[in-house]
Amino acid sequence: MSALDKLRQTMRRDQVWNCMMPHYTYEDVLDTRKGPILYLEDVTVSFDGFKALDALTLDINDGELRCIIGANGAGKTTMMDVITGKTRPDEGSVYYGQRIDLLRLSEPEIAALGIGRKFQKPTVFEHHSVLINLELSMRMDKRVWTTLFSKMTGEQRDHIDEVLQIIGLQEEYHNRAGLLSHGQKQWLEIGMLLMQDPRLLLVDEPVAGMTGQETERTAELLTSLAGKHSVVVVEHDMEFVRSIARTVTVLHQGSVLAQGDMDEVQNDPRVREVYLGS
Amino acid sequence: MVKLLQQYFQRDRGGNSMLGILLFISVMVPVLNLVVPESSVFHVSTYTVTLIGKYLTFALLALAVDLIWGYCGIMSLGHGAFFALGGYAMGMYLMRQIGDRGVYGNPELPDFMVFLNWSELPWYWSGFDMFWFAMLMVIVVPGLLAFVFGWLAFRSRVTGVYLSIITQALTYALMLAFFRNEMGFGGNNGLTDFKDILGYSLQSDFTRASLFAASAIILALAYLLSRYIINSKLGRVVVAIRDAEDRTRFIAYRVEYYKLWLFVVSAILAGMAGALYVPQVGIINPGEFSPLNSIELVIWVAIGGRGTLYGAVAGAVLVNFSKTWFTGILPEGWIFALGALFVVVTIYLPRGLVGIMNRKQAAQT
Amino acid sequence: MNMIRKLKVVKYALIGAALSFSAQVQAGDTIKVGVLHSLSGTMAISESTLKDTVLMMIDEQNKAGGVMGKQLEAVVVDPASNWPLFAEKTRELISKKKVDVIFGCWTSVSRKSVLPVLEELNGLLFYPVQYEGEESSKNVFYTGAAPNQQAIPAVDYLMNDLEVERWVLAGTDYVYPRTTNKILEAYLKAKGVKSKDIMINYTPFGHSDWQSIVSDIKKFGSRGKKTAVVSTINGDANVPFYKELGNQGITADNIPVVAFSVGEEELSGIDTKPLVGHLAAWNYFMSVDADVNNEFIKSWQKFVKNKKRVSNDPMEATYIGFKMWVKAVEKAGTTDTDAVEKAMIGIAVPNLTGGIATMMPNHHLTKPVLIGEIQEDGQFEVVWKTNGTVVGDAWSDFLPGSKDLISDWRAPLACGNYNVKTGKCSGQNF
Amino acid sequence: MASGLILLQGACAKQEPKMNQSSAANQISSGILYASRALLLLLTGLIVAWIFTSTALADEVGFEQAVQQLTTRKFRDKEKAVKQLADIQDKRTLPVLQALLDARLYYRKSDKRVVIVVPIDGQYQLSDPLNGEQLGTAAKRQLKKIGINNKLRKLLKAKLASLSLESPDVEVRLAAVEQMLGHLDEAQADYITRLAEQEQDEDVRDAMGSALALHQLEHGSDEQRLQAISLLSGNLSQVVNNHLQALLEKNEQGEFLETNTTLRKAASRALDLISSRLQINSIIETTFFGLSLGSVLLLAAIGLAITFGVMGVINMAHGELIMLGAYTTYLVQSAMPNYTDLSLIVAVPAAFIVSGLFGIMIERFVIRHLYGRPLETLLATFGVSLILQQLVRTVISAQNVAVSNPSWMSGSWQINAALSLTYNRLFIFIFAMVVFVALLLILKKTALGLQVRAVSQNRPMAQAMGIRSGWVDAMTFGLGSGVAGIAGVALSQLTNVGPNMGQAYIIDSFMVVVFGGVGNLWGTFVGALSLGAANKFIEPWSGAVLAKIIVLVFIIMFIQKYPRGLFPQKGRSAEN
Repeated sequence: MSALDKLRQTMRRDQVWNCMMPHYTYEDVLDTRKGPILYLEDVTVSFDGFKALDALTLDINDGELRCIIGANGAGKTTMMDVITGKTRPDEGSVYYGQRIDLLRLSEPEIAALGIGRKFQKPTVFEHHSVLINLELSMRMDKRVWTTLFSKMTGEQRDHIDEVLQIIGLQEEYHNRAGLLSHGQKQWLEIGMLLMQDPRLLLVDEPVAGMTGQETERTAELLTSLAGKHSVVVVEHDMEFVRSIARTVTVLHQGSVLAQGDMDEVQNDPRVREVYLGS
Repeated sequence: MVKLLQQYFQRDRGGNSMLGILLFISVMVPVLNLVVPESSVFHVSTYTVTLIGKYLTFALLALAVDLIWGYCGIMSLGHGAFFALGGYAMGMYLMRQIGDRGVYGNPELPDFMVFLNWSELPWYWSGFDMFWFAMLMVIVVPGLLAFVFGWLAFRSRVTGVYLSIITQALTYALMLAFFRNEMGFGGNNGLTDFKDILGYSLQSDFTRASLFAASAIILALAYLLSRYIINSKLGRVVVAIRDAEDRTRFIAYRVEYYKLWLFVVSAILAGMAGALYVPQVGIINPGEFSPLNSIELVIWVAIGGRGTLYGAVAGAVLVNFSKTWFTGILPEGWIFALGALFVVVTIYLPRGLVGIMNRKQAAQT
Repeated sequence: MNMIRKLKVVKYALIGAALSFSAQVQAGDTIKVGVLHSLSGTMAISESTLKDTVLMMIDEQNKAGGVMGKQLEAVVVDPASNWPLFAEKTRELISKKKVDVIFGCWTSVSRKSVLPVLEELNGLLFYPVQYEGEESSKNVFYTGAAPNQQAIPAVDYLMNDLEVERWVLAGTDYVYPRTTNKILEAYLKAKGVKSKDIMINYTPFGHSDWQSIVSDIKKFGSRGKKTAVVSTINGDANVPFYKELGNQGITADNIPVVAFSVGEEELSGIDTKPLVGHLAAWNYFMSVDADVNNEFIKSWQKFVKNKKRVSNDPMEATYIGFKMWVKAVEKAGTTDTDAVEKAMIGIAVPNLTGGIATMMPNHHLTKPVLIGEIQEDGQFEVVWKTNGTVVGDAWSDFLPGSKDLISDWRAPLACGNYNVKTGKCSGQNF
Repeated sequence: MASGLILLQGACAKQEPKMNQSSAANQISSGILYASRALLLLLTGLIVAWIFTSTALADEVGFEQAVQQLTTRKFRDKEKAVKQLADIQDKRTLPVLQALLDARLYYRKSDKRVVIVVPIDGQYQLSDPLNGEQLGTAAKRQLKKIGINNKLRKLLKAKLASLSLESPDVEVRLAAVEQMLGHLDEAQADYITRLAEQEQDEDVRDAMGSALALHQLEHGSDEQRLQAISLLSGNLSQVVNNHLQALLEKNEQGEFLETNTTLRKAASRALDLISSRLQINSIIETTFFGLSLGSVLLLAAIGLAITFGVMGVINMAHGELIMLGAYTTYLVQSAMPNYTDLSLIVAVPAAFIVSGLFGIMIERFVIRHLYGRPLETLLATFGVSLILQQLVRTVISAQNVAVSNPSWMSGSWQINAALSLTYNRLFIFIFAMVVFVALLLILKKTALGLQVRAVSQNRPMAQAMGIRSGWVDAMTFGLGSGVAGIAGVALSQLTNVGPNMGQAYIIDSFMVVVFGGVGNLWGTFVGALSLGAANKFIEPWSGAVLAKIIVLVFIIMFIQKYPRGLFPQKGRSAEN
């Protein structure tokens, strides 16, 4: 983009400059009365000419549990990157509720609006105890000076205990997160998302590397979250997807190939062709 | 919770005893230097006082580096720049204190300006005749530079090696700039030939002992401050950033502000170290900006043990003490020893000397 | 064994070591001579030679029976090209090692760093390198050249013998070139040279890319008037500078370069073929044919066990300084700083070029000024020499700040920077 | 006078009486010479062939005496002798003067006989300048060199030039004419006019034309001068420029010294043309300077681009590997002192091997333990760099060593009168390009390159595929280090070879790699050349120091804007 274009963009009269936008939390402005909590339209992302997302259009309803499947390189993780502000799309728009344009916000701002993300590879603060991991994730004023002087209140401690209960790590709360098993780390990470009181949870491959039992528990956990939160799950494990999914979206080469319930999708000829090569 | 606090206390037993030692020497060394007669075996010579005083300022500098490197994972190869800027601010005050006792007897201009035919004091020298202003600048100048630099770098997410290299570029550029005589900071010779501080002669043993005590006390205070920071929730966020920056960002922390805050605090500590260093060694010159110095001080921290505050302090004192010692006994070969030390510690002691002891401690309990 | 105890051990060891310093008893049967030259770091290239020179002189003196019947003992320390370390090591030498005299320093900044310590502890330093002047301390004897013993005679030579009309003053950006060039500029202007015929250029330490500057010099020098370059370029930057000169076709006969910091030792690191005919101004050249010099070179090469090792001007300055100190100690009958300092003034010893060097009341020497042309073998051939010797001037007459200052350490004046106009003596620490 | 006496001190004192005798003889001989010169002037031309033969007898005596007079210690007398020799126009003059200029003219201490020497195996082969007779060999100490100073050197060059106008070698003739440009006397002008008519070579003829035009500009009629100006218009020679400029000079009252307005106008037009051409030249020159600096940066950085960019190792000892390469050059040169021209070519592979082996050693003993901890490799290799520096100081010497330039890398390529490019820079530029292309090919086309890229992208996967990653690491590091060694060979031609030399390049190299984008050789290439050029274009108006600071600040700002350099690696994999 040339400098002149940039200037023009800056001076457009139909926009408000970022610095003049009000600082909002999601209770104030998140407007889901018309249905979707998340709305992606024509989102395109390319890396060196390779289109990771190609005019992707997708919406997620408030309180829904959505599963997204697709082969490697279908654009699942990139989509999450776009929603959470890590990657800026070349084109398209992403709206959170009716009014919030996510493309204008940074990752912490998006997170503060109640969009939580679990990474593909479980990422927790390994040098901290489980307790501190959860404490740090708690929804609160996260400005530097307040953080410096902040002390945990009893109420907050209760909230942590609550989440510990949900993720089943009551016994482990004092241990260093680095010492947890793989599955426990996954749960801890989900717990960290829950500490933020999110409206929308983006969960990337939650059961990768889990035992059958762990998988089952995770499925329970996620289904119990739906309703209160909107949950988007990206997963390869078809059994797992079947066990939790109501609506499934299939991504292929950066755009939606098919969408519907599990059976519909599995019987879709295009999906079969992509997955089975026949 | 209580258990946690206890744990933190236990974990910092090294730090507590270090504070004890600091307090002890801040009283005893001046006493042994000033009160005990020179003939006594307990007399501490002025040479030793300034030597240990210098180590203490280096220790403060190492503490500053450890704060950002050990806890936040920001490896600054330009911390020498903040140290030097603090030193220059102090040096400018001391320079103005000379007054008309310079060799040319000019009451207004420092000697180097007189022989370069400067007719008046440059604007940025004004105010430095006042101690409070100079002290303010010791904090403001490094802090401001760190703020501007950090704001740009952290906002655009320059991390890891890239950050290290551009901090190196920063101090290198400053070194070249301060070498220029047109800058008005004395060029290669820097600032020297100081006479007194707050009206006390810098050459008197009393002033030296006081500066020594000030260094020890400020180091102790800085240690307490750093410990407060790292034990606060902010400290935990900072460690979280070090271990998983993206995760921290996705739980709604503005990582760049945290980094920036800590970077500025660290730069201010480094600046204070510089300000204490200059009156004790008697000279500040652009050599302090040299990128090699900054690398070396990162190595002090590595040797002591990063991520433990007293480790950084111990590393700085130990490396500098062994330098003093080796240059005496092995004038031609000490660089081999130093180089080998760096290699061996980095490879085999990733947690530094403190790491060995902790390991032993862990084995015992 | 826990960490804390170990740390404590280190701390106590430190304090213990510190305490033991004072307990050291001074040995009475030797005279200690401090040697303060960098043995590592950037300045080791130049300074390690001077360390060896002092050691050789001490060795010879001891073989000849020492001083006042006592043997001399060298105390060598390494300030590692680190300027604050120079001050620290000086303090160590004087207060801990109890040396009676120090031979040392090379750069101006190291001398400036050492100066307050010397004055505080009343030590004695012999400084052997040509420098920018503008200093005269009670505790320092300057055995190298002041600007009027090197720069000004060289310019006179270029002006009178080579009829140079246009001048390039090129230097490294630090205090010696700055001051020297200031003095030369004032001097040239006083001689009627116009500003447009003077080009001044400064480069950083270790500058290695000289293309643009040499090309500018070439253009500056092709305006039909005879042009010369007066170079105060420091050590490391000289090799690429001369290489670029040679390659861009600037030879000594069209634009001669006269250097004040390039001596035999520096030339031994350069391929001198393209440089033949370029000039240097010093007070000593290895090629000077004098008995005392030949003898000196012989014993030097024997001492370092290298038949090819060269000698240079700072070595001669060290030699003179050492001989003078020995003579002054014997005259004073003690190594006490004040007594030796008084005895120093007026001491005369032979220099290595066949003349006599006398210590003047301003702590500077009388020196002959020689101009030499670089030869293919890395030596200089003397092409010009002052009649007699020149007295070193601590305060230049060509700088506005210092033209009213004089230095005379004899009673009753006893002042290093006495302002003849105001009648005041400033800048003394005692 | 004084300078002569200095040299006479001490050992030479014995010769003084003899000297006096010979200077008495000189006075007589110069009397004769003056007479003969007066005779020559009486007869119309100086350099006409038949005069030459007719005065041959008088000259024979003069020539011998003039040659003998060169042995005097007084430069003023030597000068006289050289002038005499040049005036005599004997065919033996040229070799004598040339030998004097080349410092090959000696005299025997025993009998003061002047000889021309050719050094062979530490001995000197002597020949008589008077009759070319071979006089056998002699040791150095039996001879005394006839020294010259700058004034004499200049005189010799001028005299040699006028004597070389008829040389069969075009280059020599051209150089001769250029040497004489601007200071012809009447006789020389006539001489050149005649030579110009017979001159076959166009360049020489043009040069002669310019020289004559310039002569006419000084001495001709207004008509001739105007013609001369039009001929000289656009000529880039600085001498011409100066002469034209002189036409426009004013005196102190502000009046033109040159009264003829037409001439002044013509001159100013000619100067305009010249200055516009000079401008173009100076842009070309600056670009060359920039590219040359860039190629040095490229050489220094490209090894780092491999070790740092491909392997992620921050090698602070990179500069010392460059230094080892330079020292290898020195050692190779010392091993073959008589083949300076060849030694550099031998040094390239030698330096590659030496630095490469050191690199492999560093990798095996140090870096191997530190993979995945890039910032720690920085600390360890910093220790290595200290050790290597001190090693060189201890083993070789703390002093710089002399590396000589081979003849084919000395001097410059004269494109026109105002533009010349130095050969060493030119060769180093070409060399840098060759090294770059070779590396590119190695990484793109060879099996090693494939494995390197595989390991750098995904180590565990590469291992699973059966690539011995340890071996690949060692080889890659060896390659990067070897290239640093090669850079050292090139740098030894430009700058100091000493223990500290590596430090001068390490920071710049890192800047180049980071600016260009880690892991991208093309980035390093573009980065190096553009930073070099930027530096050189800024330098004229800011000075060298400020230029460097500006470039550094620019890099800092650039990295803020583009944290991954000019050519970042894109995509998800780059994020980790």
